[in-house]
Amino acid sequence: MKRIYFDHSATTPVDREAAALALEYMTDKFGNASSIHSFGRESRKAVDAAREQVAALLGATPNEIFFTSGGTEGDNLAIKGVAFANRKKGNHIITSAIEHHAILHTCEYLEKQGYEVTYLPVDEYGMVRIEDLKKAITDKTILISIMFANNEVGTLQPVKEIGRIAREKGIYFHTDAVQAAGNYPIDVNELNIDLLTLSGHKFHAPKGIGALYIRRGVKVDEIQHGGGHERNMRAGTENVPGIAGLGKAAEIAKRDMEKKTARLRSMRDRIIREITEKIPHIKLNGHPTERMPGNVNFSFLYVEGESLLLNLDLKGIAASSGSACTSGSLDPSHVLLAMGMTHEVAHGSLRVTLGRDNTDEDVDYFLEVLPEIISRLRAMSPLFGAGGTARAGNPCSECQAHSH
Amino acid sequence: MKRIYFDHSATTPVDREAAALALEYMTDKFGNASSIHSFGRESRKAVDAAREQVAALLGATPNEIFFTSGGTEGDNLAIKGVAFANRKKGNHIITSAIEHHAILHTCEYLEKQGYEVTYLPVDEYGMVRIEDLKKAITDKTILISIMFANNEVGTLQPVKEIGRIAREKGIYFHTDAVQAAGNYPIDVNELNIDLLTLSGHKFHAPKGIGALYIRRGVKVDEIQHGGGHERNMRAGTENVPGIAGLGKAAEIAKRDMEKKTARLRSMRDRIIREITEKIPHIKLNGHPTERMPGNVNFSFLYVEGESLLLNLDLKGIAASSGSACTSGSLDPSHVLLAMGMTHEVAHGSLRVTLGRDNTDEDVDYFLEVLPEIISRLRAMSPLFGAGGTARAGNPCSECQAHSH
Amino acid sequence: MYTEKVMDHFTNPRNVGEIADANGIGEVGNAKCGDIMRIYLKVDDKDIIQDVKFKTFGCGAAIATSSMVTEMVKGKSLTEALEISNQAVAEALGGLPPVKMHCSNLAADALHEAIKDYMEKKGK
Amino acid sequence: MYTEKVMDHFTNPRNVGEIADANGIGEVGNAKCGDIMRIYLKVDDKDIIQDVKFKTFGCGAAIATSSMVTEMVKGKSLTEALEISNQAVAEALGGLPPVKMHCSNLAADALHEAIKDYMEKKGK
Ligand SMILES: Cc1ncc(COP(=O)(O)O)c(C=O)c1O
Ligand SMILES: Cc1ncc(COP(=O)(O)O)c(C=O)c1O
Repeated sequence: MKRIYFDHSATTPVDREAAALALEYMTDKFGNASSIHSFGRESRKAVDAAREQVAALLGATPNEIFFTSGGTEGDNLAIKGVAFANRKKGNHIITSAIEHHAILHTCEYLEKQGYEVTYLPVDEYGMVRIEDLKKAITDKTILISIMFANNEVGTLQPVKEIGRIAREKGIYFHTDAVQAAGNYPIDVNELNIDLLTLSGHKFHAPKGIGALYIRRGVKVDEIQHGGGHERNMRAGTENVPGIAGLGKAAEIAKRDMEKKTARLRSMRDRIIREITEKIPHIKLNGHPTERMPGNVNFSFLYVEGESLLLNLDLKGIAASSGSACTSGSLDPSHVLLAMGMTHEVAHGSLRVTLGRDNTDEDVDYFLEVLPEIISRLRAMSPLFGAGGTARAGNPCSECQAHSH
Repeated sequence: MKRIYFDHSATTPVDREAAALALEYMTDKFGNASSIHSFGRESRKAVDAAREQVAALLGATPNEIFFTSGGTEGDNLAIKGVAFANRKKGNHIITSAIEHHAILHTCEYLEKQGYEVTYLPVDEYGMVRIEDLKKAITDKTILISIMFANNEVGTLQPVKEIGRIAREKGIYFHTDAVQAAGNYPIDVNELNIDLLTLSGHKFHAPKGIGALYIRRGVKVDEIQHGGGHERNMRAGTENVPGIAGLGKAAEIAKRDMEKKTARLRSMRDRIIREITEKIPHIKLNGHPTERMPGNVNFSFLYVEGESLLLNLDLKGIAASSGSACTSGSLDPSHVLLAMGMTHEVAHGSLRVTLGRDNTDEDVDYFLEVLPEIISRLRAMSPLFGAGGTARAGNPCSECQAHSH
Repeated sequence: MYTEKVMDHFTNPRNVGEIADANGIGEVGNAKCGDIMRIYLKVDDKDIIQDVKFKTFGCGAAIATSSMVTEMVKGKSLTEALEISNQAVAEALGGLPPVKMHCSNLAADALHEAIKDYMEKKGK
Repeated sequence: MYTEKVMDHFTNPRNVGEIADANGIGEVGNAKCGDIMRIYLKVDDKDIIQDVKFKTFGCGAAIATSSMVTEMVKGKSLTEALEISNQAVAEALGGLPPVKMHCSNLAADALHEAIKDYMEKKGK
């Protein structure tokens, strides 16, 4: 069976060229970039080249790029690194309720260490309100961390405006751009970004590699201690194959940015339009226009997300959902809930995230099988049609006690 | 020119099979292991299989293995994780003066957080004395962290005895086995090890992947916050290609352990013997017998390490040195100094670390060119022969002010 | 993650639907949790389950356990049916992922609710 | 990391050795730091450097700068020689890695020490 991959926000296949480069630096050119002999020097060269390629993707300079093991580490380093290094200036951090867990759980950790964190709410489209941000700023605020684009609903945040305000107030601005980097044009200077997290595997580089952009002059403490790599910002033998792959993927992403975003946007809009026409009792999640080019997110009422995913999977289509069942947690997506959605509707969400290898035929096929699956699941649903919820007897409250 | 790689303690080439597997999980089987669709499930399967392979290498069970981004992260997680999770029990950590910076700098960080750290001295062979360890233990001691084998001089520590003492006293025992794992037989149960760090790139797995063994029941706090991966011990999208490669390399290492260590040991002993015969004014660094099978480390008096390395490199031979010049720092190896060596002698150290692809011909060639290089450098050295140190005029003290 | 048997019941669920003249209906779960199961019973005078159908909103495990429990009780007496536990349903499916054991494995509870409903209606 | 010119001087250092009847000897650095340079001068009555040799214990940069400085001063007057700075030596080599600029780039200092020694001996 042909398999169609519609889950590019979860991860992406590594670009063939980037993978070939990674392979080369695993086998033939395998030196430790810190070694002074020829094996080491050829690795160092690859690291330097990649640093330039990643810098170019963001409009930064190479010495502002620090390689990490991925988005989660980048987020941890940005938040903890700024918090620890600037403790004397203040202890207040502003972020949003719809950040990735790499930000949220890091902030919760810092709360236990005596920091204060404001989690800004979002509107029904998943967007932070500038007014809320302005009100949240105090003279103790040292960091504003707002994601560039949300991973579930794709909503683009008003990053430029946030950057402007942060700059005005002399507060560092970090953005988790794990979804956006390589998939959406970004210029850190134009947008007043001081720190930016990116992760390779979201734009056709290998897993296990990422980078943190740190504007020159921004004070950040290292959080992983050891051999002084990455100019003392991130200890650990450089992952040269990953770094080389990341550099190549960044180069390709920059080169193809315009073409790719235009193509995905048109596929995305077609899917949104046709689902809206074909299937009743639905809700588009996220912002109607200010969203990632490849992100489609709908809630299908009366349907639960995991069973929808499994049915799609049986048809060869890979997608994702904000349903609790798919995450191994009890609650559905905190993002959908923060947008004001009920649990019921959140459980029935379906996220389709398109990538450069997807074709119109993939979309045809998806639009053919989806309505049928939804109908079948609704026919099976006690929530749909006549019934409504009948008598109680609800042992589910017990569930809340379990933690996974 | 043929290139000979004698720097396997710095890093190793990725095994062809492991690299092929990594490539496969970058391109064809690229799913996110957390996804429930078929792409995700095939990645999850690879992660599970690798966890078993790594566990088998150490005599552990799969649920005691946690994947990390490498040795440095593993060391950070072990030390900080145990320190933070057991703060109520005590605040004292015992380690040694010859640990890797990933341990030492992490301990120094903890000292700033109110922990107390004892850095055990070592004898002239680089070995910790059991008596010193026993004396250092207090009722506040929560962790003993002593490396399995030293990365510079190859000395094997009395791990089993340390483990026994730690177990007796109810103190956790961590060992940084980054050099030993995959290159020396290890059984965590036989040796009473509670936590063990390993790093893939030291035994023919890719860079950027490693693992921490945590004995079931040992309390460790997570230090990288986020999506709850690795059973809440290490957040971040699993580096599936790296993990699959690590698993395969672990399997191969286990399979070939006996044969490989025997071969390296005999090459090592030949090099030590012939250098001792051929070159005067030398000193073998490290333990004469209790050392890693592939480690040779000599100091060549009156010669500086970097220029020795560069001369070898010009002949196609890649090795390393404890000279300050090769590390970008002002001081030579803290390991050699802790063993009681003078700066002068430490600057003249040469480390040759053998690997499975090295041949007897490589050794022949090395033994042919080395004496000639040493002679040439000594002829150029103001320390050698007649002269001795003449008049002063020593602007070098200024140097101490620079930090690199 | 799911066994073949679970996937079989998920893909081809048995006894989906409603029974117009059901004399016992039971429902457990709620939409907040993401799982709701409703079981319809048609029980005869001899307390034998003549027909059983279900409607379920929930994940793969929820649908498969619902389907399985209906297969297990059809033609059984109420006494026998009352002895079927959630655990037994999971076992009949060849096991469920640990994370699903507590949250989505409620089909036997729904069955028992339906039997209780039947008994209450009969005034027993 | 090193330029071609550095590697050339490192591989084929010019003027290595001692001058038996040197009338100026200068040494800088110490073994603790890992760099020692000693310069031997043969200066004639007109204060022209007729011959210069060096001995160096140190890294690639230390050897290359030693070699370079001897090339730069041979045949020069002492006044000219005193104008040569460590910076100028590094530049003549096409630059040095930043980390080496301060620690191993001492050859001009050694030269100046040797000139000082010559002057002292001559009682100037
Ligand atoms: C918005 C966002 N931030 C952070 C992360 C974490 O990145 P990584 O998976 O590379 O650790 C992800 C993806 O998982 C993400 O989508
Ligand atoms: C003994 C020892 N510990 C820790 C490390 C750090 O491991 P990694 O390079 O994988 O971060 C190394 C090697 O660099 C090592 O030799």
